[in-house]
Amino acid sequence: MTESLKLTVDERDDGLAVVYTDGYINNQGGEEIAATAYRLIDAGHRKLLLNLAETKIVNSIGISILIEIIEKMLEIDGQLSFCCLTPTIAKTFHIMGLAQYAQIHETEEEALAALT
Amino acid sequence: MTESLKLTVDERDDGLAVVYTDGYINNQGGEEIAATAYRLIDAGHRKLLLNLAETKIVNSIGISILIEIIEKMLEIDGQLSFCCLTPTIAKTFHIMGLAQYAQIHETEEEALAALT
Amino acid sequence: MQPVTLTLPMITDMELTASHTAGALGRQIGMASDQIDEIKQAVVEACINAFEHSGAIRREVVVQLDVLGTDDAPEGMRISVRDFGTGFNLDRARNPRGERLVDLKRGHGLRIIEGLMDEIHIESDGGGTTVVMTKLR
Amino acid sequence: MQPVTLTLPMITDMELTASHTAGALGRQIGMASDQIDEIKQAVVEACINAFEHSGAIRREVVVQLDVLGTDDAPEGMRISVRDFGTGFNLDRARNPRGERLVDLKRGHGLRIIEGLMDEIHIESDGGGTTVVMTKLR
Ligand SMILES: Nc1ncnc2c1ncn2[C@@H]1O[C@H](COP(=O)(O)OP(=O)(O)O)[C@@H](O)[C@H]1O
Ligand SMILES: Nc1ncnc2c1ncn2[C@@H]1O[C@H](COP(=O)(O)OP(=O)(O)O)[C@@H](O)[C@H]1O
Repeated sequence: MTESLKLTVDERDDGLAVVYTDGYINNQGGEEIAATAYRLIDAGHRKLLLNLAETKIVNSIGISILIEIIEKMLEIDGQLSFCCLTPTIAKTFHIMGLAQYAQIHETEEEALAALT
Repeated sequence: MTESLKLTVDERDDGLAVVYTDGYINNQGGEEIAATAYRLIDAGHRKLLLNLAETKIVNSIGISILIEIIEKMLEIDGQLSFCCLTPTIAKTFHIMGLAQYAQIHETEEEALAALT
Repeated sequence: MQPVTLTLPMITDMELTASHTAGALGRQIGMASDQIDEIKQAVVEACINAFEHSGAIRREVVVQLDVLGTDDAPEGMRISVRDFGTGFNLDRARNPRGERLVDLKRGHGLRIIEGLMDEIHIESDGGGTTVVMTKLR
Repeated sequence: MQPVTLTLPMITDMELTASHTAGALGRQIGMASDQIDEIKQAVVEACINAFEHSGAIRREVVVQLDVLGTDDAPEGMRISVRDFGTGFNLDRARNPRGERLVDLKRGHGLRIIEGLMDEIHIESDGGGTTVVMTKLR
């Protein structure tokens, strides 16, 4: 429960940062991820990877906020990718049409290889 | 939910092992911890530390099963300690009278220092 | 098994209560864990739709969960989420959305439920909305 | 806020549904997180007592959660857990237990509830048991 979302950020070389989510991505969780993403963008990062391994449930309001990050990324010629989605969250992303605008990878290695 | 308990075991030197719990300790969770403890005892370990940092809720049936591990440990002249309990779980252990028979420490370092 | 009934206020995280309950029921009747996750996700969407869109003065939802089939041979689960709001016009809600990224932001809840469950049935009028979702094992 | 009512089957993890609901309600009314954890733990114990001891043929509990005070100035939470079992003799249940380790194994549920909540009140007869627990902010 909100039993709020925990975020861990790993800032790497080459303008790449990985954000690990742990918990439910609802409205508030989406806002927290967006705030973190904008902070990373301001710090010069242009490639973001969201690793959702520890997120077992989302809601469409929270995910809509992630769409705003994708928009922002397209604007600045950056890239947002996702990895480690549960099968249900992957399905949900596809139903929402996210897969057209952001890359979704099974593993973190795969995602990193595609980003760098 | 059961969303079952996850256990991670770290077997160290000197017959010491640390068991990390992640999740709800109910009946079934207690049984899993007991099975792991008996396996470690069979492997020669005499000092066990249960680190409950990632356990936010328990029930008294699950904890009763931990009392059986304490009994076993007293029999074989071993020792079972606990660390990293939430304040509520610590209160619950005290109400159950566990604190008389097993050491309860705030941090893992403290617990390890007392065990070795 | 008797139906499970939850009367829940429309407050933060209450959708998770409904979702967790559905999950526990799914495990009880031996559904596969991916199926359970799909049900849990669909229940969240149905609840937040009621929280967000119902316009209800009576700020609660009634969630009912039923096991289909018999206790010995459960066949699936049916979940209904009822609110006491102003209802909505289903045809308008289902209008195709644009394909620009900005259009993707809303209008997902019902499609997610449809995509994740085997069946969805909606009744909506001035007395409120009931979304009934079914998933077979 | 309207009372929250949960009618839950006595199956694995259903005590967590009740507990999570109490947690969400506690957050909603701004209780401290340690207080919320204590309520959640007490609710688990009340539910598993009903699951384990009620001897009920009707395998469900009715959990009701009420916010005390007003919506603007909530004063705490009252939770009742009702089963439809055979009831029990409170005085016998409260008999002091031995102090040997082996005696520690059972007889904890009610004492945990008493220790964690501000007030506990039990009504029990041949029609079942209701445990009413209160915690003030
Ligand atoms: N329970 C409800 N009560 C009233 N209107 C609803 C309800 N559920 C959905 N709707 C209407 O249907 C539209 C589409 O819903 P949905 O597919 O879930 O998309 P959204 O992402 O906007 O919630 C909503 O914008 C709303 O107008
Ligand atoms: N809901 C209930 N219905 C019937 N009997 C109960 C109920 N709750 C408690 N009891 C009785 O009270 C005794 C003490 O309960 P409790 O303090 O919770 O200890 P325990 O750890 O044995 O559950 C139980 O052993 C049981 O006989």
